[in-house]
Amino acid sequence: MTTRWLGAPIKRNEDPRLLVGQGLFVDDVQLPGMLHAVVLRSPHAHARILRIDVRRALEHPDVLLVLTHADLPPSLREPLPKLIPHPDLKHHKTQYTLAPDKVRHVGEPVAFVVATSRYAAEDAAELIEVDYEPLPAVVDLEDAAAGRPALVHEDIGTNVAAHSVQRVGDYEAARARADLVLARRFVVDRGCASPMETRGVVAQWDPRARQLTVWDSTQAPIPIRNGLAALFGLAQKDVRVIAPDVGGGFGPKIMMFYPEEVLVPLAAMRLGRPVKWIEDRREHFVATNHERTQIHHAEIALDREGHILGVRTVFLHDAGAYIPYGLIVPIVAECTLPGPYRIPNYHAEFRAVFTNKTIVSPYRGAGRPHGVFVMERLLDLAARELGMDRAEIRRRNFIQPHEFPYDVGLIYQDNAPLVYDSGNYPAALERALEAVDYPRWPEEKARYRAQGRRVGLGFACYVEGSGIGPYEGCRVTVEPSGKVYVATGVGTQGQGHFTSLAQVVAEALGVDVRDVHVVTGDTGAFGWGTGTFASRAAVVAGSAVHLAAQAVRQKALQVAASLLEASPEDLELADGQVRVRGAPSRSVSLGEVARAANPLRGVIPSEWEGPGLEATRYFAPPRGTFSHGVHAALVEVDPETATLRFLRYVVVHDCGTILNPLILDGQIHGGVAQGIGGSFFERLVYDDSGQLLSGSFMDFHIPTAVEIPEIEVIHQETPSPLNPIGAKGAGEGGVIPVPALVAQAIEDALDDLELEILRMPLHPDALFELIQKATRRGS
Amino acid sequence: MREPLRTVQLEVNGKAYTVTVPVRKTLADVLREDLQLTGTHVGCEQGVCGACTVWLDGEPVRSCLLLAVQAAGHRVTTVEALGTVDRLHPVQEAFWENHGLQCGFCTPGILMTVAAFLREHPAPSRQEIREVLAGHLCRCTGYQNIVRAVEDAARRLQARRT
Amino acid sequence: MRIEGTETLHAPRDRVWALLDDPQALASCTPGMQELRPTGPDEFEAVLSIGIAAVRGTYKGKLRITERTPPERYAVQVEGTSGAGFVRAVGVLELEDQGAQTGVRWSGEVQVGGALTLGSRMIPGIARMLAGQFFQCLDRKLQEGSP
Amino acid sequence: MKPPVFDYQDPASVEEAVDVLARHGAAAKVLAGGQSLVPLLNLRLARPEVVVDINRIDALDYLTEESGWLRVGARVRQRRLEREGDVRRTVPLLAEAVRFVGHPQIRNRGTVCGSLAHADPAAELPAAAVAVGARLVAHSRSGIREIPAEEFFTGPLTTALRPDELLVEARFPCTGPDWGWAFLEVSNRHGDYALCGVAAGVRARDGRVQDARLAYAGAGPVPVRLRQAEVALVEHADLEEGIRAAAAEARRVLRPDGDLHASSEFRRHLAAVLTARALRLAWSRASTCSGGAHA
Repeated sequence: MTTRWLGAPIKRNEDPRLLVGQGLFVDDVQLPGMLHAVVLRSPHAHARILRIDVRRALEHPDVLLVLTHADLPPSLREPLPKLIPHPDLKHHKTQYTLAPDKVRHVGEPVAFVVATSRYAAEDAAELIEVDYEPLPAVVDLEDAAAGRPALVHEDIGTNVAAHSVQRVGDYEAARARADLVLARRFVVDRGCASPMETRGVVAQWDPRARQLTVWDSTQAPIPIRNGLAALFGLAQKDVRVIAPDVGGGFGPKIMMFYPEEVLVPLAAMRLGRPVKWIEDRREHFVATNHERTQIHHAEIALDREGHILGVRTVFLHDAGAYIPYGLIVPIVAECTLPGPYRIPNYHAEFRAVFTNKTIVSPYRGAGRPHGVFVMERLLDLAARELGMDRAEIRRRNFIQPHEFPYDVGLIYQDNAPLVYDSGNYPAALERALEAVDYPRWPEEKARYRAQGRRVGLGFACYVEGSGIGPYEGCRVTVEPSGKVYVATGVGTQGQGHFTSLAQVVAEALGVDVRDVHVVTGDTGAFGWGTGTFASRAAVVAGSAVHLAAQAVRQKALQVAASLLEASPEDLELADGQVRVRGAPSRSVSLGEVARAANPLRGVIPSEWEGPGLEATRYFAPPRGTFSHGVHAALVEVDPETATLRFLRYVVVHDCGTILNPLILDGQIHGGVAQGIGGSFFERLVYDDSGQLLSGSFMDFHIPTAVEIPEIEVIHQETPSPLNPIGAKGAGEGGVIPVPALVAQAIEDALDDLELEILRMPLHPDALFELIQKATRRGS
Repeated sequence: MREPLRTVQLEVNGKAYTVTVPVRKTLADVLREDLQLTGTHVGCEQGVCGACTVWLDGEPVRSCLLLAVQAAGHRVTTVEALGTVDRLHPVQEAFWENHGLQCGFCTPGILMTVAAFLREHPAPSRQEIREVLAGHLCRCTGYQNIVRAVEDAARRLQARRT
Repeated sequence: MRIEGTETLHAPRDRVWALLDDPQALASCTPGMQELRPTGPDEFEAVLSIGIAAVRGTYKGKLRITERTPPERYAVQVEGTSGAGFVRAVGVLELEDQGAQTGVRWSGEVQVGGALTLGSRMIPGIARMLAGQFFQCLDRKLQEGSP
Repeated sequence: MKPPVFDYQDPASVEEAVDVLARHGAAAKVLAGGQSLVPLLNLRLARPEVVVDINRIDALDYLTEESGWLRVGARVRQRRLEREGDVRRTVPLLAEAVRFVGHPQIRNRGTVCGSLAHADPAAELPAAAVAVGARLVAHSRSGIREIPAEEFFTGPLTTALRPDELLVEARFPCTGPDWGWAFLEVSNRHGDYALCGVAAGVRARDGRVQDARLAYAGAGPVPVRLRQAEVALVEHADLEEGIRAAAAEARRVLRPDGDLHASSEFRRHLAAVLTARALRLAWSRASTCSGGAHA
C-alpha cells in the first residue's frame, strides 16, 4: 500500500526530544571554558555620550574584556549593513555595533562586558561610568515627521527617511465623481513579537583551524554567516552558523546584524574562548525590533451602490531610531490595503520617519494588519453611511474567481508587480458568514440584548502576500540505511519544517515520514538560502524539497531499473522499496538502491549525473503567492468595565495546497492569539521622554489561555499555479484581520453608542474613554 | 562585596547532587548550568511566563524565583524526570498527538504544571484547564491544542488507572 | 509623570521662605538626603539614599535651584543615577501668605529611566509619599523653631 | 537580570531571625515566598546586603483557628488558603481573594504574610485584610506588637513594620454567621494585579444591612477602606439605594493615580461599578447561606 503523506495530519518528528527537555536552544549550548557577556545599554532615548570610563569594570576580578566603540576594529566602527535598499529610501541610516557618540533609543548598546559568569558580567557592567547629556526625545510620530522636538540624525537635517508614492489610476478623478467620500485618521500603535525565547548568541573560535562557529537564535543563519565572513575577512566555508532550536521568531529574529551577533564572535576571537550572550527579557523589550506604529489619513470614494471608485491613504510609518530593514513594512502595508477588492483608483503615499525608539522591522503580519484595518474600517463606515449591509458592500467589490491572475497595479516588497495568483474571495466570505449564521444575527443579537448582554459580531477579509523569492534550495540524500536526509537553508522556529518538509519527501519517495530527517538552519549542512520570513518557508523551500525529491525519485527508478532488470516506467516507490508494479516480490529496498548508486568499482552511467541517491535543487519563484481568508467572531463587551470576551472565533483560511492540516491549524491558532493580543492586550507604552513603561511581562500583557477563545478553522484550498506543490504561505494569516474584526465587533455590540474605533490596539482604558465620550455625546 | 558561596545538597529527579554555588544564583540557573538539566527554560526571570516551572516537593513553582540554596532539603523535579523519548509520559504523549507545542520553548514548564494539575484534577473541565494554563505564556500555539492535549492526557491517565 | 498637591505649614511665609532658602535645612528634610555639597551658585552635588521597601538605591547626582522669587516661588531640578536607573525631577513650590500660616502649592514632574521604569505605576504614589514626608519635616522644624 | 551580590542567612527560629534583622536593619530583607522579592532582586531594583530567608523556621508554618481568629503564620503559602476548606467557612473573603493572586504556581510558593508585607497597593490580600479588620503581628528583639491592618499599610510598598521587625503572623477575625462576603476585580488579564478590586462584606438581619465593609485595591497608595460608604449602606432601608449611595461614595472619595493601564477616572469608575456588583454578590451570600460560606 502506498501511504499518502502530503496533506495528512502527521504528528511532528521534532516533538519527542522537545517534550523531554532535549531540545537544543542557544542558551543550552555549553562549551568548556565558556565566558558570558552582557551589553550595557543606554537608559536614555536620546543623549550625547560625553564620557565612558570602563576602568572600574576592567578591575573586576572576573572580567576578561570590556569593549566600547573606541575598542572596535575599524570595520565594526561603521554603521552595520543596509539590509534592503530602496530608491525612495534617501537616508538609509543603520545601527552601530556600539554607539559612538550619541544614543538614539533606550536599549542601544554602549559597551560590552565579558566575564566568567553572567552574574559577574552584570556586576561589572554596573561599574562602567557613562556621562550622558540628555537631548529632547523624538517620541510622537507626527511631531517627528515635522522635525520636532529634535533630529534623530542631525546630519540629514530631517527625521523623514523616505517618501514614497504608488498610484493606480487617478484617485482625484474618482473622488470627483463619487457619491460618498469618507475620510478618517487611523492609528496603529507599536507592538512586538515577544517570542518566549529571547535572542542569544554563542561563538567559538578555533584559531588553528581558523574556524568560527556561531549558534544564533536567528531566522536567517545563512545571511548571518555570509555577513560575518565578510566582516571578519574569513572565507564563508570557515564560518558555520547554526540556528538550533529557535524558541519562536515571528519576524524580529532576522537582522543583519543585531550588534550582539557581531560582538559575541568578536569577543570569542579576541579571547580565544567561547562566549555566550543571552538577552534577558528586560533587554528584549528595548533591544529586539518592534513594529506597527503607523498613522494613516485614509479616504474612500464610492458610488451610491457601494462600489469602490477609489481609495487614498497617506501615512506616516515609525521606523524607530534606524532603518536597516528599509521600507518593507510600509510597502507591505500599502500593498495589503486593497485586499480582495477591486480598487480601480488607488493612491498610496507614505513617509518613513525616525523616532527615538527601538528599531522597527517586520513582525508577523508586517504591515498587513495595518492595511487591512484601514480598508475594512473604511468599508464598515461606508456601509453604515450608505445604510448598506456590511457583507453586501464587500460582495459588491470582491475580485471574482475568474479574474486571476489579478494585477493590482502596484509594486510589491519583492520589487515584482503585485499580481494575485489565485483565490476565491466570495466563497470564503460566504463560508464564514454561514459558520456564524450571519443571516440570523439580528435576532440572535436581540436575544442577547434581552438578557442584558452586549454581544457583537465582527468579520474581516484579507489577502496575504506570501512565499516570495528570491530562492531556496535543498539537498535530498538517501543513505544505504534507507533513511533519507534532507538539508535546506531555511531555519525553523517552531513551524514544523522537520515534519512538513519530510512529508514532501516521503510523498515523493514512498518512505515513512519518520525515516526522513530534515536539517534546517545549519550552514554546515546547507549553505545557500535566505531565511524564514514572509510566510515563505513551506512554499519556497517546500518547492525546492519537492524538486530535489523528484530528482532523487527519478534516479532511484533509473538505478533500480538496472538492478531489477525492468523498465523505469514499470516501477513504483512505496514502503521504502522500489518494486515492479503488479509484481511486488520483485523489489529492492531504497537503501540497496542507494548503495548501488555509489559503487566501489565499475562504471556510473552518465544519465545518473554522478554517484549516490542524492540531488540538490533550487526553487526561485517568479513572484509571491497570495493566501486569503475571512475571520468572524462573536465578542461580548461589558460596557461597564470596558472588557471583552470572545464567545466564538471562526477562521476561513485558503493557503492553497495543505501540506499538514495539524501544523496549519497550529499556525492559524497562534496567529489569531497574537492578533487578539495585539488588538486588545499588548501595548508598548512610551512616556514623553522615550522611556518604555510597559517593558516587562507584568505590563506587556500577552494573553493567556483564559483570554484566547476556541478557534474554529475552516479550510478552503485554491492551489497556487506558481509552484509545483500549489502551496501558499500560512504563517501570518491568523494575525492579519484581527484588529479590523475586533473593531467591527465592538461597534456592533455597542451599536446604540455609534462608536467609531479608529485606533488599535484598544485596551480597557481606551475603550472606557470611547464609551464615555459616546455616552456624553448621546446624552 | 565578595561573592558568598554555599555548598548544598540538592535532590533533583531522585538523584543527590552536592554543589557549591553563589547564594544569589537562582535554582533555574543552577539546574541548567551546574547540573546540565537544560530542559528547564528561562523566559522572563520575573515569574510571569512559566517556562522555568519545576516541582518543589511535587508542587509546581517558578525556578527563576527560587534561590538554589533554598532548594536544599527539598525534592526538585524537572521535565527530564517526566519521560524519555522512548517512554514518554502520558502528558507528553498527549502533547505530541495533539500538536500541543510549536517551538517547544515554553513546553517543559507547561508539562510540569499539567502533570501536577492532573494528579489533583483527574477529569478537569475545559475552563479549569484554561485557568491553570494561565500561569504560562505560549506565543506559538494560541493554547487551543494545549487545551486539547490536556484533555487527552486526562483521558490517557484515566485509562491507565483503570 | 506629574504630581501635585497642597500643604499648610504652620508658620508665617517669611519664616517658611527662610527655611527653604537654607540648603542644609532643606537637605535635612529631604527624605534620604545623605550629602549635599555646593558646587556653584545654587548648584549642589547630592547623594540620596532612597528605599521604598526592598527597592533601595543610592542616587548620586545634581541638585540645582532654578528659580527663587522671595518669598513666593521656588523651583529645583534634581537628577540622580543609581544602579537601578536614573531619576530626573523638577519641583516647584509656591507659597501663599495666610497670616500665621503658609499655604504651599507644589507640583513635580518626575521622569525615570532604566529598571525603575518597570515600577512606573507606583512612582506617583511614592513621590507623593516622599513629598508628604518632606513637608511634615519642614513643618516640624518650623514649629520647633517657634517660641 | 541576575541578582546583585548579597549575603544569605537562613535562621531556624524567630529569635535568630529577629537578631539578624536587629543587626542589619534596613540593609536586610526578609525572604519568604520570594514571589515579589526575587523579581526585584533579578531586576536589581532590590539591593539588600543580607537576605534573611525564613523558610526554615518551621514554627511559622501554622494555619489555625483560635478563639474566633484565623491565625496565619508567616510561612503559610497562599495555596493553603484555597486548599483548606475551613478558610472558606472562617474567613470566606480571604479564600475568595487569594484566587486572584497570580497563578497557582505563584501561590504554591508565595506566602500570605509576604504579600501583606510587600504592600503592593494593587494587591488583593492587603485589601482583604483591611476589609475584614485583620491584625498583623510583628516580632522584634524588643517584643511583639499587633498592628491593625488599616494602620499597617502606610504607602506604596511601605508598611508600619520597622526594619528590625519580622511579620510573624496575620490574624483574621472569623466571620459571623450573618455576614456575606465577595471579592471582585477587573484586571486586563487573568492573574494580573487589579486595575481595581473591591472587597465587600455585608451583615444581613431582617432583610436589612446591619453592618458593612468595603475596601479597595488599586484605588490609592494603600488599600482604602470606605467607612462613609459602609455607613450609607446601613442607613438606607432600601438595599439598592444603599448600594447606589455606596457606589457614588466610592466615585466621590477615591483618588487613585492613573498609570499606563488605567486612568484615574477609569479606576474610580471601576471602583463604583465593582462596589455595586460586589455588594449585590455579598448580599446574596449573606441572605442565602448562613455564615457566608461559599465556594
